[in-house]
Amino acid sequence: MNASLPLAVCLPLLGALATTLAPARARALGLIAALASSGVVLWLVVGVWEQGPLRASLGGWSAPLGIALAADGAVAALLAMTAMVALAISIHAGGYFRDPERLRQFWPLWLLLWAALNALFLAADLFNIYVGLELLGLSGAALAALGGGRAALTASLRYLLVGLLGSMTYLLGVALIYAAHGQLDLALLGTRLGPGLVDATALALLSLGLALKAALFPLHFWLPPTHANAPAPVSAALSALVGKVAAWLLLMLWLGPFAAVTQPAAATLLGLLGACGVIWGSWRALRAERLKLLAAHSTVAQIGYLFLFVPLIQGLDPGPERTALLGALLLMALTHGFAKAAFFLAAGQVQQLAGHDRIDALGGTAQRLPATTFTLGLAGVALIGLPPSGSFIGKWLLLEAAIDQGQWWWILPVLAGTLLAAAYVFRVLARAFNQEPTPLHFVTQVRAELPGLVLALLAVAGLGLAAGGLWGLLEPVEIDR
Amino acid sequence: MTLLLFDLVLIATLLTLAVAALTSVEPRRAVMLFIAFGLWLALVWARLGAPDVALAEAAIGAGLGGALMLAAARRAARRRQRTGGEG
Amino acid sequence: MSTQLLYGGAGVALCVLGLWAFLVHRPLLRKLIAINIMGSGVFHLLIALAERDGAPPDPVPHALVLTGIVVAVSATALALVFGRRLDEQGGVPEDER
Amino acid sequence: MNGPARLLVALLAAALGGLLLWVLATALAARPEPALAEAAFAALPLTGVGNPVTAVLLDYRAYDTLLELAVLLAALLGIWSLGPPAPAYQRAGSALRAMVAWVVPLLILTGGYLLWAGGQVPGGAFQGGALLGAAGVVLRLAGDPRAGLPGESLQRLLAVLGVGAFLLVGLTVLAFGRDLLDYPTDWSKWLILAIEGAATLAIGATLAAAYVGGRPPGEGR
Repeated sequence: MNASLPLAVCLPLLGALATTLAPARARALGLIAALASSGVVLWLVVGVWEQGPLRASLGGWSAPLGIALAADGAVAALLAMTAMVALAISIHAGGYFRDPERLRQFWPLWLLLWAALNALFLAADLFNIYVGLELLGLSGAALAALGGGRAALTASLRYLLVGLLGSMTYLLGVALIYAAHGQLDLALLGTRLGPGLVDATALALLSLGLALKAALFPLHFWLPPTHANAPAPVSAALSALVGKVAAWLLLMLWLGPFAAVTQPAAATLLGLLGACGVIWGSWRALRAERLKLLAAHSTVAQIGYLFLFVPLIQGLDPGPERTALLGALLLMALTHGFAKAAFFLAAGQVQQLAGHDRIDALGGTAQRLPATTFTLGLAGVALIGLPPSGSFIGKWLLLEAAIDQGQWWWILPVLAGTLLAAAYVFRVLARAFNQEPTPLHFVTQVRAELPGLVLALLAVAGLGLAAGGLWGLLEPVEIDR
Repeated sequence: MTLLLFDLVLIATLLTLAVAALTSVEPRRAVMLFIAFGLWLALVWARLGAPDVALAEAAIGAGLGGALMLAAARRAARRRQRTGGEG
Repeated sequence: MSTQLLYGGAGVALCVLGLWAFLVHRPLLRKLIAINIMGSGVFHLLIALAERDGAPPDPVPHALVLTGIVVAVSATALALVFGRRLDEQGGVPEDER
Repeated sequence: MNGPARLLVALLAAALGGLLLWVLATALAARPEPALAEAAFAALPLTGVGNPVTAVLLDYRAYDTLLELAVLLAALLGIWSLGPPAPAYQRAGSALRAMVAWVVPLLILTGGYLLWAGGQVPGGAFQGGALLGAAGVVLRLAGDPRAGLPGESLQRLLAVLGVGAFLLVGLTVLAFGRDLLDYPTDWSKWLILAIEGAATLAIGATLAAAYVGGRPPGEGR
């Protein structure tokens, strides 16, 4: 029993209550809650590091009757990334929202979203995931609408409806599983699930629901308008964290409890959808006219990469090879989390300064916002996957495994995606440096610019150089709960 | 046998109400049918030995959900009258 | 034919009907009715699964459905306010998808 | 959506329905007996409540219910963030007002009864809260723009009451080295009733506020 698991959900919730109750002091209370939540995640990561996978039952009831929370190395790493990105967003939001009322509305919803993220990463119960997804969807849609404006409202409403459709589809899958097995706990289900029509249909429904929420191609249509029209800190959270948690749940189900149900053909299909997402998302990002729209399309591509790993991992037995691939997958997810959050925060900065975020009219941005432009560049390096970023190592291991296993065709989307990413990143940077840069101050607005810069540095240097530590966390671990 | 017949009537009515609610174009009519559907659903759940859920569905699903939708339907109907087009 | 299959089948039918209506209808209100009926179908399936031929029914699905009903009405309320706000900003929002 | 596409969707939905029916029949044919029901009934005496559904909602799976109340709060905060409410209807005539005068107390009393009775017989926080919310709806229909809700700060307090009570109890037992929400057996019944009471008020206030559909007066001005 480790109290850090339930606390990782309860502290952001507590913060949400405090900021709801005292809106006038929302910022101070919110920052305290953000720091406390991050501290608890640090405690959790240390616990996993020292003791291996942790599990906490809730309410004094063990599974199958009660609900449990579980954290292995992968979950600990994802929670840590979430905490760092969320902390940066929390600090940035103070500088971004000029209207104090908007900030007051932002805080409680944002902390509820954070609680939902932690709850979903820690979830070990099929129905509990449903409730977490609804909390994620509702708070996410409400946050995305904070920008005001008709476009933001329309996109958020669509996001809400798509989310509802996704969670109902997911719940139908849960009902089928309960009909066949009378259980909801993932660890117990892992021992009972097997090949067969019922389990396969249930997995298909669960996956469909989660794929809608993760914006896996071709269910990504709702993502670009939502992410491009939300306020920048919210876009950062939606792109870096919200899509990630749905994708992670999907991957976790496939590689964990439902591993016995999945067939190579189904895994190949998932990989194929991922490949389509990589190419389509990157292509649309290259054609995008606005900075935030570019970033949103690039998220579709980055989610796609994660699914390329499924056909490669699916057939592997537990062992160093599987651990290495899981590590690579995780490294891609973490790098993208940091980089995309940094990119959106920087894009928001540009938008606020210039009054727009049209890429063609970015000329001179580097001159006026050197730190922000540097952030965009660093994040771009991570999105392309240049060394020493974490995604370079991730892609490298992916390519190696594809060749080793004779599934060389997975190389093609990776190469295409990388080239397209290089093209869209350089397109932005070329525009930003359009005029001769003569920076006066490197950082112009500390609170708003520094968080993004730190995240971008983490994506490029931190993860690339500290990948060894990540492996240490994963070493005794398999996705297994 | 009579019990099965009773079940079949319950289910047939439920499905009919659902289809009617889903296919009516006029907003207020659709919402009314949705409320009727919710209340009938509560009845069916009471038959299935779930009185707790039946109470909640009648009060929350059909009652409050219906009240919320009725307010929206009234607006939609007003707009339809104004514009004369389809809403 | 067992009670579970009979009522569970009705749940599946409601679910598919709701899904169909959600996909083909554009006005927000009709979409919300559709998604609510789809949800009711899933709930109905769960309630049917709880039925145990004479023995007292399984309370776990009942509790899950109670949770689901509250979640569904919360989402409906939020979506309706979104719709009203769009409405006030002019145009015919219900044609938006 | 045009004709052929509609037809395609309908056909696909029908095919999906057929597949799901077949799957359901297969699943039910191979029904495993150890469903959760037996375990839920066996553990009932330890929870201090007699209604098994209440036991699942507030004890075995109380964490789900905690998150669900958070969903309700998120919806309300979202509604508030979207701006002021639509204008209420005009004041009702005297006949309606007279009816409201006895319908509302009746709803509130019944809500309270459902909450109290929910420990043993069907009923509980959700049903009770829904009736409180319904009382709010009736009041707003009768012309009270605030649906009988108090001022802004009290409304905020009511909105967080459910999650707050859960967290208070949950974190307190956690501090004593137990699991989150693992009530001591002797206290279980009363702690559950206290949480349910808070949740009833929160659900009622939130549903009524959602019906009002906008931020409470006084905010941001």
